[in-house]
Amino acid sequence: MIGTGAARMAGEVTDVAPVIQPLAEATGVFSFLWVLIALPLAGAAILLLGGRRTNRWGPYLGVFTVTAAAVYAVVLLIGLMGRSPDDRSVGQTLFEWVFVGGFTAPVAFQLDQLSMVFVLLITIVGALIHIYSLGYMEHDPDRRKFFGFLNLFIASMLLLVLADNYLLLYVGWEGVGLASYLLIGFWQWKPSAAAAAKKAFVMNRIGDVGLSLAIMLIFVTFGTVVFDEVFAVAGEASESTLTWIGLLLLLAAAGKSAQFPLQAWLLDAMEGPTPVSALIHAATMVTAGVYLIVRSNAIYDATVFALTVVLVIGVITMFLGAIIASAKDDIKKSLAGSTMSQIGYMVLAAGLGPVGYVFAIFHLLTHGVFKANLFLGAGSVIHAMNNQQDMRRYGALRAAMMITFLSFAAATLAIMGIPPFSGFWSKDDIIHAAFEVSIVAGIAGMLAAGITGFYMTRMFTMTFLGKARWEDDQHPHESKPVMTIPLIILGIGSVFTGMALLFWGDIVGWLVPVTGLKQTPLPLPTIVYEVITLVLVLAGAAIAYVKYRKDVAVEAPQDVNFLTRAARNSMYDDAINNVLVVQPTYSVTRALVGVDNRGIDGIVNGIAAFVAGSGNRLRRWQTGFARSYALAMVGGAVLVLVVLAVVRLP
Amino acid sequence: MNPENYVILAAVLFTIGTVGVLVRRNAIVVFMSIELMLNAANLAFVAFARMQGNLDGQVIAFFVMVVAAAEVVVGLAIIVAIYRSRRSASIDEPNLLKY
Amino acid sequence: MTAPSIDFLTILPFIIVGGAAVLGVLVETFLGRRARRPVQLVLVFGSLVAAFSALIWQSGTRSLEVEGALALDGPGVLLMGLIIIVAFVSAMLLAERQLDPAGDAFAPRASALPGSVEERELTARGYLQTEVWPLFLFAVLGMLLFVTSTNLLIMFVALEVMSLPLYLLAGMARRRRLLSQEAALKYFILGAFSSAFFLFGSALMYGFAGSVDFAVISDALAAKPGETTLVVGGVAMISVGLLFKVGAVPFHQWVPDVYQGSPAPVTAFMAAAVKIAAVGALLRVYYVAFGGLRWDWEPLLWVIAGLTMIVGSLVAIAQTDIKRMIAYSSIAQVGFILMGVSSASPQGLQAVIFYLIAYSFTTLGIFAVISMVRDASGEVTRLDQWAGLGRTSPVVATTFAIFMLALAGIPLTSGFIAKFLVFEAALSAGAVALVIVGVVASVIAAVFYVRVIVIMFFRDPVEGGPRVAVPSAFTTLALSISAAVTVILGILPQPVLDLIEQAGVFLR
Amino acid sequence: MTLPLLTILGVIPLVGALVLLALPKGNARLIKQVALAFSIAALVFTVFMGLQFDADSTAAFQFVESYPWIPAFGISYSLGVDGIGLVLVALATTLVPVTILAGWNDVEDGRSVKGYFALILVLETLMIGVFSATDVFLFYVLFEVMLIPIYFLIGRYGGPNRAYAAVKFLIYSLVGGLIMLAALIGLYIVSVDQLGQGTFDFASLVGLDIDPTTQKILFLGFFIAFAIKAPLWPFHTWLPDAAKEATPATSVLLIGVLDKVGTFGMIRYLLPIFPTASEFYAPVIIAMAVIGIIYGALVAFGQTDMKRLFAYSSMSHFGFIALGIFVFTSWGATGSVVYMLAHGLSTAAIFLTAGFLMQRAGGLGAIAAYGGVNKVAPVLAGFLLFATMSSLALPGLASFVGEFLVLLGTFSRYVVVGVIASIGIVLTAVYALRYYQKVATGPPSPHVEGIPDLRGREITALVPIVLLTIVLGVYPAPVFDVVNPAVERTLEVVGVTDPVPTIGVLGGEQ
Repeated sequence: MIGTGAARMAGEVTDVAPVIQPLAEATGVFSFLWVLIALPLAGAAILLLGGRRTNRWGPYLGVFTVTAAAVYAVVLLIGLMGRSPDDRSVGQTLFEWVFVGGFTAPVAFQLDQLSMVFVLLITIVGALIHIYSLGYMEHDPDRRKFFGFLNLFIASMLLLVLADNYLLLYVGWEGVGLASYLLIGFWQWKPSAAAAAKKAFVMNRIGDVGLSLAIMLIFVTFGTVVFDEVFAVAGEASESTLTWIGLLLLLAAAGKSAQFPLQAWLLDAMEGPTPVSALIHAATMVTAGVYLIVRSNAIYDATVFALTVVLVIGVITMFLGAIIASAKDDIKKSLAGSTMSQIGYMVLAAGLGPVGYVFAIFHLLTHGVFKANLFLGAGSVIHAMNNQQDMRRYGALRAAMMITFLSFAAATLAIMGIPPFSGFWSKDDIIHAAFEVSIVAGIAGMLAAGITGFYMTRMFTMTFLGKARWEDDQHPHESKPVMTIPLIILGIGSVFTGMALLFWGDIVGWLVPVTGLKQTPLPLPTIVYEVITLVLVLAGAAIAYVKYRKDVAVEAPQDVNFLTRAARNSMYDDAINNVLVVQPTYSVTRALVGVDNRGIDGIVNGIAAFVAGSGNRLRRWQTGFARSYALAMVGGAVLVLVVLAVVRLP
Repeated sequence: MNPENYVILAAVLFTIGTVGVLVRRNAIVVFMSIELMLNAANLAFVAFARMQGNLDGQVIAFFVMVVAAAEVVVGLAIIVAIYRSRRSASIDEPNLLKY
Repeated sequence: MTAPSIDFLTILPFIIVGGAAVLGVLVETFLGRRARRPVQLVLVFGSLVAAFSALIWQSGTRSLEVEGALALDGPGVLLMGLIIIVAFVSAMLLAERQLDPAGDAFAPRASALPGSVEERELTARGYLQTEVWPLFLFAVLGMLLFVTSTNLLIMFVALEVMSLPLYLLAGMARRRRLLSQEAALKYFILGAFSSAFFLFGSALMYGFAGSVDFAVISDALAAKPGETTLVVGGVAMISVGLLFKVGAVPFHQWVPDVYQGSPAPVTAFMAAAVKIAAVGALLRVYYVAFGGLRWDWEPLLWVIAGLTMIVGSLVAIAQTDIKRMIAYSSIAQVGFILMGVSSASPQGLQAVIFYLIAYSFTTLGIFAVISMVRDASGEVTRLDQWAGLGRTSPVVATTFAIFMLALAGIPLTSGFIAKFLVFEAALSAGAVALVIVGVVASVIAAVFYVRVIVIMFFRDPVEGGPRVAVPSAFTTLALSISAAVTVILGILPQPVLDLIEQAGVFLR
Repeated sequence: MTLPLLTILGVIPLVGALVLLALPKGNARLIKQVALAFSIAALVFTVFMGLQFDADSTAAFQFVESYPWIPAFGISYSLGVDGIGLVLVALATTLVPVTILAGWNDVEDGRSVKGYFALILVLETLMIGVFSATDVFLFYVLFEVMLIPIYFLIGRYGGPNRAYAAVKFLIYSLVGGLIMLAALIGLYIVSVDQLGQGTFDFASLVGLDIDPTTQKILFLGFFIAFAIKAPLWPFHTWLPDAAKEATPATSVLLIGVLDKVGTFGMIRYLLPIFPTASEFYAPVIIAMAVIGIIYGALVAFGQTDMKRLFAYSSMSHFGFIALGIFVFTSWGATGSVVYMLAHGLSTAAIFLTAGFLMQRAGGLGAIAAYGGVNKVAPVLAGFLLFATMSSLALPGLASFVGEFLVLLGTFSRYVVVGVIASIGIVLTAVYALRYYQKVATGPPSPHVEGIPDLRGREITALVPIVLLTIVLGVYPAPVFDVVNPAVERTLEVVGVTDPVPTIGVLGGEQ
């Protein structure tokens, strides 16, 4: 087994380059690859177009399509495992989509090791979230639509990870944007929800521009946008071109994955129903950026600069998110901060190049499970607390909600990276890999892990432990089985996913043909790094526990330090965007509207007024006196004479 | 005598006629000024006929006289009609049509 | 000395029209009041039909007649035919007596004081003025001569024969007689003034060439290129006379006043037929007599054409009276015609003739409609009173809109083909700047044509606004002919283009 | 002798208009049904023709017919379509029945119902003609005559300030038209000089060898007309007024189809006839287009009236279309054609949905008057959202295919321009979503309270638009099949080839 801690400890040097696997024709179990996407898409179509007729059974159909997709995904996995490790790329071309001149982009899918794990994550976690939503959205009058949107989300995400070319990926990419827009703004009668949805879409669009430009640059450079064809010749392009492509792809990833500086939408996105947050943060949307970077590894491998930028962005976001998570009192916003931070880890890992790609994906998978767990748990709490999201109003919920408490605890330990919970395996691998490349990155990873310990313990303590700080009329109770069963499953997942993937699933070996892997021995035994990390995490946890165990003010204290205040304001991201982008745009718009109305249209109307005015002035010459007419004629005669004479003179 | 002088005289008469049209108010006088212009042309025709040595110009003069006479008939009729309805022969007075 | 040989058959159209005019005078003298109108109508329509038939019968010959005084050449015959047809349609408008409850468009007795007891009495007894018919025929005769004369003298006489009756006709409106008389006075004074210029210019040309014959003048211009004073003076003053008649800027100021003051049918006749005759004469003088001087007068015509288009269009925008607006528009149209003239090429000649055909019928139609829109006091020409006409009388309003679009030069109307032809001629002659001015003027002009449509169709009808009176067959027919020509020439211009092409160029 | 299919197609709606005029005034329902029947007949006939169209043919034009019209000037009545013309004809015949259905109750206050639908049908005839004319004179005639029905549609059936808007539209257009007329005549004169016999035949004019200076002058004449029609910045200010005042159905035909004549003219006439001048002016036009994209989007963002917003958004989109044409790549040009099609559809979606909404709220145009439609009329809001997405070129919808290809074409030649134009993608999202947010989300506004949801007729009008938008977004192959050859021919005439990838798998083949 390559790439594991054991191998690293043994001081082995690993250097496996990614291979372009031959694209096998989709036959046998793979022949219905397209069904994977078609299932949730059909579900979405039926639910959204069917109207009220489907109200009664619609949600169940929504659950069914995704569950069926999950089952098929498992079948596919089995099928894929049956192939040799270097021949696990299966392609299916449906039809030519865009073909002009030398440009072609088919509607074609590619299932390989990387997309397979994403498909599994998306469909399985997605299915759990769907099931959970049956309970969570039980009383919402529009829940049919909700399931329609969820299905659309899943379909788009599957398209994103299964596309075999960048342009088709782009369709899924924006489809995810659309679905998230719909879901974040699901309660759109709330102006804040509608605004948050718009914000998410627009910030995503900024990233999309990056993707769109990247696709163009890829085509202009390589003459194709099909993954395998591009990657086959990626190394031949000039480094500057590759750097540009890499940076543009990073911009795209930053938009989708809420990385600095496009992170501002993520916290607002908490306006959506909680299952949506779970879906966005765990299984879909935000993972897309990481997918894009890892998928494009052939490009990044050839450009150190772009990789470094990826790394830096990951580190910045990792801290930003962690700090924000530490200060937010809203449970969902705090979780959102944690997502930012965890995705920061993955981007950091991806920024390490071949050293880290695998671990980025590994962490993505474990995170997918425990973050879904956390969000669904939070949703369960919120549900129980009559939509109260302020953790200062929680406390002592353990007794009331045992299942939620336990599963949340499992997920909390997982995200903190406590062994042997799943997060430990993936996060430690990232930290190790980071130290291989740069001590700074490694230390950053450790520190962020410490902060993770702090904010997760803070959240956990404020919610489940300590004293009850509930508002009146609160009678928290455990949620219904339809919600708790997914929690239980995810809770178990939070414990075991890491180990299962690493030891039983050989996630590293599985992914290496796609991503490649480089490993060099670290100067110190890996256990040293692990211990240091663990100490930091526990220290953070201890501080939080001590601080929040007992006296938590119901009103957030105002006499806090600058960092806390900044973190409460999400590091002033809105204010900064406002000053740098929004306000200038408004000003320019106002100016341009003025230019248009008074300037351009003013000129047009001015010409018209001038013409009319000239007419009126000339009209005055027509005095009505015959003698003045005669005078004009004499003047005319003179004019004629002069013109004739002038012409004749030379 | 040099026939060119007659041409110059014709030009002077024509100018006087033109100025008359421009400065006089009475329709009859304006009309007379126009007749003066026509006759200036006649004089020019006759003078040129002399210079050219053919008779065309003189014949033309006769034609013009007849035409002028016809013009007088029409012109006076109109002026008289205006005078009757407006009690004035001023050419500036009918000034309803303008701009 | 032998008597001049005259082939009377070839000049039959002139004889018929002239004879009918004289007969008309006799009818006025000898027939009883009741009988006059039918007889006059028979005379007018009969003579026009006869003259046209004679013209067609003789159209095979292309010759100079009456010792070279009249040119029955292709363009001459074509213009004569056009004048006769236009006169025929105009006569139908003049003959209308159903629109005004009191009778036709003319005062019962021109000598009666406006608003006097005498006039009221005559009106009450249903007196109709029939002297207009001989006058009308004399004017037609003058026009026919005007476009065929080949020397300045005949041209002058034709000018007067054409103009004098028109001066009178202008002053004979039944309604608003003060305006009508004012129009007559202004028209007369300024017309006479301009013909004096024409005459003096002719004298100067005679002094230069020793003859008033176009061919001789042309030869002399070729023979004596150095001579300046007489030539420039002559050309200038003759131009003044002719440009006055066509109504070019700055000799245009009579046009709006006269068009507005005259009865609508007379205005129609003037605007259509006089324009044909005057442009025809202008073409002949410039192309035949001054053909050798084209490098001199081309710039002159550019300047005049440009001024005419721009000033006409600009001032038209500011008008509130439909007749005045059409008057200014006709000035602007003259600018386009002069643009065609200025190209000094066979193409230009053809373009101008086509333009005249298109323009004259459109104009006739416009005035036919104007004569129909009335209230109790007579024609209603205030533009804002026309609001909502498209709602109350859709057919008439639509017809009028078609005329407006034709004048604006919108495709599928005769006006577009006409504009296309003159632009083409001018561009072929290299007058790029003039074409640009033409484009600008067209745009400005479109504003007020379009405004009429706005008023008629996009506004709601006004309280107590005018009605479209139900006309007799005369006006209906005239209107139908005009509309048909306007549309057909726009869609299928080729036969007419062929006709003009066959007519060829002026003989000299 | 084959049947003159294009003429028959064009005559169908014209006959419909005449039949309408003959119907009794009182029976509005019958009038509408007859109008709809004829427009659908034309659509069916178009589909029939589309099936007959041979995508692999080497002929420049198909369904060709030609009869002398004004032989004195070498003018003939010649029709024929290439792929570009075909898809635009199809766009026209598709949108007309949709607008008739959507505009069913546009005329209710005593104005002539007959007139409204007859004008729409006449317009359809002219639109079919203008996209299939192969004689430049005929094209010009139809180009100009088209103004008249639209002028009446705006001026007679529009909003309170309709007369101003109609006149502004007409005069603006006439400015362009007359300048173009001058240039057209200039072109004719060149043909006289070179061929001895003047002609307006498209193919012959393409064959002319016009000297560069003349080309540059004549090009300008045509271009200004097209730029006003399209409209490109800064010739656009007629559009907001016209769009605001016209009925939604009129706006759809005006912006969705008619204005395409401008961009159609650029690709059909400017490029092949004036190749040198096209390349000479390309930088200027590209600058105008890019300014238009950004400027239009920003100004759209600043609008308070929804129809004015759509107008500026269209202007921004026209920037994309023009951009695609003047970067001289097959991607750009094909993208432009697809974009024309897509924009026609998305214009229909956005104007009709807004129109349905406005009709329910007493005709208010101010965005601020609305809110919360989603709560009150979810189906309407759903279509509003679809229209918004179509307008912001969501992948999977037709507009995306066009937009991406245009940007790709641009980027492949002028990287910086491509990048700047791409900013438009974000700005479009900003104003489009702001519109949807203000109108459809939040608590229902007083004007929206209690409005009924869409009726069957209205849904029927919208569904074909939605379906086509999706189908063309997902499976645009039929369009590419017919458009690609036409674009290739055009670019061949101009004498440009696509940029070759720096390295790459296809590098060797090109």
